[in-house]
Amino acid sequence: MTSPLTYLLAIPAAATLLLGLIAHYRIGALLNVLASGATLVAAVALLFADRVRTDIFIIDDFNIYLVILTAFVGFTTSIFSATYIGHELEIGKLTPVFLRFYHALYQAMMAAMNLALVSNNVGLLWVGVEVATLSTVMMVGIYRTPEAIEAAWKYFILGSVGIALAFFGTILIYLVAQPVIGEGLPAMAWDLLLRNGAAFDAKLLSLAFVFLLVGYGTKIGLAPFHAWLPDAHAEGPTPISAVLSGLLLNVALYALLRFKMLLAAHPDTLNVGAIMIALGLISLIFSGFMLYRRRDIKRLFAYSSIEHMGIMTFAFGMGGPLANFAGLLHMTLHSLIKSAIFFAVGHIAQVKGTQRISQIRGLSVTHPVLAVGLALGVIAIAGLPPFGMFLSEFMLVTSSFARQPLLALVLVAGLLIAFGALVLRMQDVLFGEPNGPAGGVKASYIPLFVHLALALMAGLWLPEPMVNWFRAVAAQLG
Amino acid sequence: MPLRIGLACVVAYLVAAVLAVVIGRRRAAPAVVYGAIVAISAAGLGSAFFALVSGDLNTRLALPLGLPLTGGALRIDALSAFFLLVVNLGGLAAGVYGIGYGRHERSPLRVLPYIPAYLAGMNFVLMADDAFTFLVAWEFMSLASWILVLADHRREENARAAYIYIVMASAGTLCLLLAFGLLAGPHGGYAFTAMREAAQPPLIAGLVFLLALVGAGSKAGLVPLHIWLPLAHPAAPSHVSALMSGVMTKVAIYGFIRIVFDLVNEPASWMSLIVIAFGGVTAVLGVLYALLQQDIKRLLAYSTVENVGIIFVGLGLAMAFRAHDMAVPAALAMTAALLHVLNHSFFKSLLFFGAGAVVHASGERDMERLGGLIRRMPHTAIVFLIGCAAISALPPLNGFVSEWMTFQAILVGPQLPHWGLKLIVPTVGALLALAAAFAAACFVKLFGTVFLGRARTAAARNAHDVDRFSLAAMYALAALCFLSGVVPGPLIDMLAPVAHALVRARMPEQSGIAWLSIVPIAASRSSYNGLIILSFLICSGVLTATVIHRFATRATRRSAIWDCGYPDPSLVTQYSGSSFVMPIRRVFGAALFDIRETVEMPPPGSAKPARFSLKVFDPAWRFAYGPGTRAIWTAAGKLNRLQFLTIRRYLMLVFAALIVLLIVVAAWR
Amino acid sequence: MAMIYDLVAQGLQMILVLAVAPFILGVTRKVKARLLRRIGPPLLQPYRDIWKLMHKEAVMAHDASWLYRGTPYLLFATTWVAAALIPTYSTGLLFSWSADLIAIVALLATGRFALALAGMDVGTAFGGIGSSREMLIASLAEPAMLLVVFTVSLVAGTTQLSAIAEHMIHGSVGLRVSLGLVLFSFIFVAIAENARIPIDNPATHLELTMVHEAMVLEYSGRHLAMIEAAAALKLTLYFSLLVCLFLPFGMATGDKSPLAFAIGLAFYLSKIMLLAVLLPIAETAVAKMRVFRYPVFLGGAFATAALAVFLLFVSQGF
Amino acid sequence: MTSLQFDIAHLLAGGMLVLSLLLLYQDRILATLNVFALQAIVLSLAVAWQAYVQGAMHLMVTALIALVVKGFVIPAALNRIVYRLGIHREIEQVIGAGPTMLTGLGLIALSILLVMPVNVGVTALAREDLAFALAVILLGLLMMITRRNAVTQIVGFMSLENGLILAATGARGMPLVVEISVAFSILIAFSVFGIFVFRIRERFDTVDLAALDRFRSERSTLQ
Repeated sequence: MTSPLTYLLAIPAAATLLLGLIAHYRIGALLNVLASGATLVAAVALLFADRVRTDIFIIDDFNIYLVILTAFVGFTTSIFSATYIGHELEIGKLTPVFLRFYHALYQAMMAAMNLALVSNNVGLLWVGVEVATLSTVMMVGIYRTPEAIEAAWKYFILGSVGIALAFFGTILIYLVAQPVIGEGLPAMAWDLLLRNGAAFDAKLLSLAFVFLLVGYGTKIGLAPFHAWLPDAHAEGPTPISAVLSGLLLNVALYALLRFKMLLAAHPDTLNVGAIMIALGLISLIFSGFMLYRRRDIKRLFAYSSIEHMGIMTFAFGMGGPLANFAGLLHMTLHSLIKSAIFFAVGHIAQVKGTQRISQIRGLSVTHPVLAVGLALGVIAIAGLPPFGMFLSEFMLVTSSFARQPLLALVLVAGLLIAFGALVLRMQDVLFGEPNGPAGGVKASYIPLFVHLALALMAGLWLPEPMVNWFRAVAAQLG
Repeated sequence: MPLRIGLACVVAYLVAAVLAVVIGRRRAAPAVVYGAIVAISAAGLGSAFFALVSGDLNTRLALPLGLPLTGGALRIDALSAFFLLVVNLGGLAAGVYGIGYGRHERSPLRVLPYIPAYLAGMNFVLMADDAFTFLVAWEFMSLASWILVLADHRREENARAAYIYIVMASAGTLCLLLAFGLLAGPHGGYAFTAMREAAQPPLIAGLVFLLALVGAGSKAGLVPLHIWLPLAHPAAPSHVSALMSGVMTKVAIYGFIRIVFDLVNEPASWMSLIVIAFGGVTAVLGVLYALLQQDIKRLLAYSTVENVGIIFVGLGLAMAFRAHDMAVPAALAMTAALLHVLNHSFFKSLLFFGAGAVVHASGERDMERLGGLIRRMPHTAIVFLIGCAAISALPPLNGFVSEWMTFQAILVGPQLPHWGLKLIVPTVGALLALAAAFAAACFVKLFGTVFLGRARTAAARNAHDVDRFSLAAMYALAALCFLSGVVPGPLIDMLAPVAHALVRARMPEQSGIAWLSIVPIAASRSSYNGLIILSFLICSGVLTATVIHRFATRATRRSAIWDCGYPDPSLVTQYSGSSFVMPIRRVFGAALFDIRETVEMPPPGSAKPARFSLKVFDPAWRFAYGPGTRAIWTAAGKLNRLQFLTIRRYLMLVFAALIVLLIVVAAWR
Repeated sequence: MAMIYDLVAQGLQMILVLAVAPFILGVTRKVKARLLRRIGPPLLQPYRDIWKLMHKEAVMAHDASWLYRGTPYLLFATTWVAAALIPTYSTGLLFSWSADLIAIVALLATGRFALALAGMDVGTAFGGIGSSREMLIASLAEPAMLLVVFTVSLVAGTTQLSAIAEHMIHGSVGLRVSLGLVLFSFIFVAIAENARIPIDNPATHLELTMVHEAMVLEYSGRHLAMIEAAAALKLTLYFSLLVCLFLPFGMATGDKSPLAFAIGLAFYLSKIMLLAVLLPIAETAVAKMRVFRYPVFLGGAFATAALAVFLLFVSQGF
Repeated sequence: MTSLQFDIAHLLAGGMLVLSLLLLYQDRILATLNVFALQAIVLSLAVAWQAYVQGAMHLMVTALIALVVKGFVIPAALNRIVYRLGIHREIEQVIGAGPTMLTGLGLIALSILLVMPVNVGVTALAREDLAFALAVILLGLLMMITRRNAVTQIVGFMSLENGLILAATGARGMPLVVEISVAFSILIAFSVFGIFVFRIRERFDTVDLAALDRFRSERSTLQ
C-alpha cells in the first residue's frame, strides 16, 4: 500500500533514526521541521486519497482530521521548538548531546501518535499510545534538574501502571471478541468489533472498559489519575508541554472514545456515560480549584488542560448529537489553543527568565505582542467569544441543561470557578507595574498566531466537511 | 435596508478598531478614530431612526457565519431599532466628546481600538436573531469594555474592578446561556423564531424568566448583582464610562425585554411581582449608595443603578398589566420604561462627560477636594446643572416626564386583580418617590460640592474649561434633555410601535393633542404639558425680574460673606459633601449599610486636630460576595495539598478509583 | 372671545394667589402674636416688608455666582406657576390640565432644588446646614405626599386637580375614613414643606435647628424679597391645595359665569382665611422638634397615608 | 482440552497467585526478590504449558523471556543495586502484613466475583486464567502502594505485569503477545536502569517535598 498512510508513518520513523545520528542542533532542528512538514503534507494528502481499511489500519471520519491536526500541531511546534531550543542552548540549559535525543524522540513521538491514530487494531493502538508516552517521559526529564527527574519519574511510574491496566483491558476486549469473531487479527480489528459488538458478552465488555478507562484515563490526565500531568508540563521543555497538552492527551482520549463506541453499540452494557460524566466533572471542579493557588505559570496551564479534558469527558459521557459534536470540537480547539498558549508562555518564561507568576508583571508594557498572544490564548481557552471554544461550550451547556439541569449546573459552576482563576492570573501577568527585563524577544510568533487565527475561525465559521465528520462521529458515539 | 446599514456599521466599527491598532501611535490617531466613530454612529442612528418612524422593520438576514449548519440570523424589529437608536446616539455623543477628550489619553493603544469594537458588539447584540449570535456579541461587548476598564491598568483598584467585572459578566452570560438552553430544548432550536413558536410550559417559562433576570440584571446592575458596576464604570475613561452607564446597561435591559417579553411572553403575576420589588429596592438602595459616595464618577455609577431600578419597575408593571390583559396600562408602563431608557442615556452620558471634564481639568475625582468650579468652568457648570436637574426628575426636564409616566402607571396599579400586586404597587410608588427625593439630594450634593462654594484645593482653583468638542457634545445632550422634557409627545409616538410589538397595545396618539401636552391614558385622568410649564416659568420669572429691575432697584453691592456676622475665611469650614448627607445617612443609612464613623477628639489643651473618618461599605460585599470568594479560596487551599503527595499516594488514588469502578461493575447486573 | 374670557379667568387666578399670599402670611402672624399676648405686626406688614426689600440694594458675597442671583426668581416663578395651576375659585381653567397634582409637587421640588443649591453657593456653613436639612425633610415628606396623591386619585380616579375637585363636589364620595387619614398626613406634609413649627421656625434666624432661614441667610434686598414672596405663595398654595382636595364645595364647576366665579371666590377666600387662623393656633400648641425627630413626625404622616391606602383597598374590596 | 491439561494450567496459575500473596507477606528485600524470581519461573512454566496446549509455539519465546529476564537477570540486577546503593534490607510497610494479606484476599474475592459470571463462549481455561491473572494484577498494584521502597515497588510492578502476561497467553490466539512481552521487559529494564542511574533510593517514593520547594515554588502556597 503506497497510500499517504505509508509516508505518514514512515517519514517520522525514518526521521527518528536519522536525527539520532545528527549532533549539530541547527541541522537537527531544521530536519525536525522538515520531517514534520513532510508528515503534514502526507496527512493532508490523506484527504484526497481514498479511505484505507485493513485489519491493521483504518482511515475514517473520526481519525482523519485528528491525524491532520496532530501533524499540523507537530509541525508548528517543531518550528516553535527550533527557536525555543536555540535560546535554551544559548543560556546553557541544554547541551547538544541531549538535543540529539530530543529531536529523535520528538519524531518518535509523532510516529507513535500517528500509528495510534491510524491503527485499526486495538493492540497496535495501545502500542502507539505507550510508545508516545515513553518517548515523552524521556523528554520531560531532559533538563536533568532534580525536579525534572522527579517529574519524569512520576510520569514514568504512573504511566507504566496505566500502560499495564490499558493492556489488560485490551486483552479483555480480545477475549470478549474472540468467541464471536474468531481467533487472530480480525478479533482485534476495531471496525469488526464495532460491527459484531452487539453479540459480545456485556459483562466482560464493561469490565474491559473499566480497565481501559483507568489505563487511558491516566494518559488523558483525568483526576484522580492526573498526578503526572502538571509536573510533566511544568518541568519539561515547553515544546513538549505543548505537544503533551495539544496532542498526547487528545490521542489518549481518542483511544478511549474508540472503545466507548463499542459499548455504545451494545444495548445492555454498563452505563459508561454516567462514569465518564462523573470523572469529567470531578476533573473539572478539582482542577478549577487547583488553578487558584498556582505559582508556576506552566503548571497553571497544565491544570487548565486537566479541566478541559474533564469538559470533553463530560460531553462524551453526556452523549447525544449536540454534546458529542461539542466534545469533538472542543478536542480540536483545545489542542490548537493550549499549544498556542504554551508557545506564548515558553517565550514569556524565556524573556522574563522565570516561570513564577509572581515575578512576571505588566507584560503588556514590556512585551506587548507576547501579551496580546497570551491574552487572546487565555480568552480563547476560557471559552469566550469570538473564539471557537465558546461555540463548543455553548452547545454543551445548552444541550445538557435541557436534558440534565443539575449536572449542567455543576458544569457551569466548574467553568466559572476555572474562569475566575485563569483571568485572575492573566491579569496579574499582563497588567500592573511592569517588572523584569523588557529586552527584545527572539521568538517565532507565526505558530502562536496561526493557531489563534484557526481557533477564531472555528468560532465564526466551520468548514462544511469538518461539520459532516463531526456529525457522523457524534452519531457513532451515541 | 436598516439591517444592511446596521451590519455595515458593525463592520465599519470593526474596521475602525483594526485601523486604530495600526495607526494607534500617531498623534492624529484619536481624531481619526473618533471621527470615524462619529460618522458610523451617525449613520447607524439615522437608519435606526428611519426604521422606527417609517416602520421599515422585521427584515431578516442570514449570515453564513455563526452556528454550524444553521448559521447566524439577524433581524431588526421595533424593539431593536429603538435600542439601536439609543446605542448609536450614545456612540455619537461619545465620539464627538472623544475627539477633544481623547487627545489627553496617555496610552491610546489601550483605548482607541476597543471603543469601536465595543460599539460594534453592542450594535450586534441588538441585531442578533439567534441565541448564539446574541451571546457572542454580548460577551464580545463585555470583553471590549473589560479591556477599557483596564485602560489605566497600573492602578491596583482598576485591575480589581476589571476582574470582578469580567467574572460577574461571564456569570451573567452563563445564566443567559442556560436560559437559552431551556428555550432551545434538547434538539437545539437556537433561532429566536423557533423559540417564539415553541410554547413553554409555565415551569420552564418561570425558570427562563429567573435566569434572564439574573443574567441581564447582573449586567444592568440590579441590586444585589450591582457590585461590579460602581467599581468598573468609574475606572474607565470618562467617555467610556458614559457608554457603559448610559448605553451598555440599556443593552442589558434590552436582553431582559427580548427574552421575557418576546421569546417567552407568558408573564405571570409572581414574575411581575419579583421584578417590581427588585426594581423598587434597586432604585432606593442605588441612590442611597450614590448619596454616600465621595468619588464623582462612582456616585454617577451608583445613580445608574437607581435609574435601572426605575426602568425595571416600569417593566415589571408592564408585565403585571400584561399578565392580566390590561393592554393600555401595559403600554403606558412599557412606554414609560423605554422613555426612561432613552432619557437616562441622555443625562447620564452628559453627567459622565461633565465628570470627565472636571476630572481632566482638576485631576481630582474626590469631590471633597473640589469646589467653586462654576466660576472656573462656566460652560461645564451649566450643562452639568441641567444634567443634575434632569436626573433628579425635575420639571420641565426629561427625567421628570418618564418618572411621571411611571407614576401614572403605578396609579393604575390598584386596578390589578391580584392581592400581592395591589399591595406592592403603592409601596413601590412610595419607594420611587423616596428615590426621587434622594436623587435630588444626591445631585444637590454633587453639584453643590463640586461646582459651588469656594475651591477647596489648588487643583480646583486652577481648573479651566474643556475643549470645544467636549463642550459641543455636552451642550447637545443638554439640549436633548430639554427637548424631550418639553415636547415628549413625538418621542412617545415614536415608541408606540415598540410598545405595540411587546404588549399588543400602544399609548394614545400624542401628536393630535392640543398645546403639545401628553396624555398617558385619558385627558380626564391626567395630563402634563412641559411646554406650557416652561413658558409660564420663563414668562413669570422674566416678568418679575424685569419689573423689579425696572421699577424697584437693580443696585448690587459685592462684599464679604456675612454668615451671620461670624464669617470664617478658612475653606474647610464650608459644608462638605459628606457633612451634607450626614442627616440622611443617620436617618436612612445606618440600618442599610455598615458605616464606620470614628471621631478622634483630642483632650482639651492638646494641639492635635480633631479627626473624623467615615467608611461606608456595600453590604452586598459583606454578606454575599465576601464569604463566597473566601469559601472558594479556602477550598482551593485545602485541595492544593493534592499537589504534593508522593507517587505512592498517587498510585493509591488510582488503585482506589480502579477498585471502586470494579465494585461498580461487580455490583451491576 | 371665549378664549380671551378663559385667559382672563386664568390670569385672574394668577393675580389672585399672588395678591392674597402676603395677606395670608400676615393673618397667621397676627393671630399667632395675639395668642402669645402680643400686639403683633399689622396685617399688611408682609406687603410692606417685600416692598421695602425690593427697593434695597442687594448685597452679595464676592464669589456669589449667577446661580445665586437667578435662584430667587426661579423659586418665585415655580411657586407662582404651581400656585396658579391649582383650582381656587373655579375648576377647569384654561391651563389647569397642563400639570396634574404630581407635576405641581414636582414643580415645588424644582424650586427647592434651586434654593438648596443657592444655599451652598457662597460656601458658608449655615447655607450647607440649611440645604442638607431641607433635602432631608423633602426625602421624608415626598413618599407620604405620593401616598396622599395615590389615595386621592384612587378615590377620584384621576390626578387632575380640577377633575378631583369636581368629583369631590358632585361624585358620591361620602365620608371616607381614608380621606380623613389622608387629610391628616397631608397637613403634616404641608407643615413640613412650609417650614412651620414643629419642623422649622419661620420667625427666628439664629437658631441652630433652623432650616429654611439658614439657606437664605446670605440673601438680601430684592432677592430676599422674592424668596419671602415665594414662601408666602407656597403657604397659600398648600392652603388652596387642601381646599381643592378636601373641601372644594362652592367652587365654580359647571357654568363659567362671572357670578359663579364670584361665589367661588368668596368661598375660597373664606376657606383659606379660616385655615390661616387655624394654623397658628395649632403651631402655638406644639414645640419645635430636634432635627432627628423629623423622621418620627413625617414617618407618622407616611404611616397614616399608607393606612389610608390599605383601608381604601379594603373598602373597595380587593 | 482434557481435564488434565486444564488442571495443570489451573495449578500453575494458582501457584502464581499464591506466590503473589507470598510477595505481599515478605518483609525483607532479598527474600522478596527470590519469591519474585520464583513467580517468574512459574509464569514461564504456565506460558509454556499454554503454548503446548494451544499449539502456539511462538508463545515459547514469551516463556523463555520470562524465564531468563525476570527469573534471573532482573533479580540479579536488583540484588546488585541493593548492595551498591546500600539500601537497608528491611521493607518499611505502610500497613502491616496482616491487613495487607486480608486486603489481598478481598481483592482475590473481587476478581473472582468479576470474572466468574462471564461464561458466554469464553473457554473455561481462559476464564480461570483470567480470574487468577486479574487477582495477580490487583495484588501487584496493592504491593506497589503498600511498600515505601523503590525496589519492592518495581517488584510489585513486575508481578503485576506477570499477571498481564498470564492473561495474554491465556487468551487463545491473541496476536502481538510476544512483541508486547518483549516491550514490557524493556519497560522494566528501563525502570531498573532508572533506579540505578538516578540514584533513586527511597527518594523516588518519599521524595521529601522540602527539598523540592527550593526548585518549585508551589508548596509555599500551602500555608
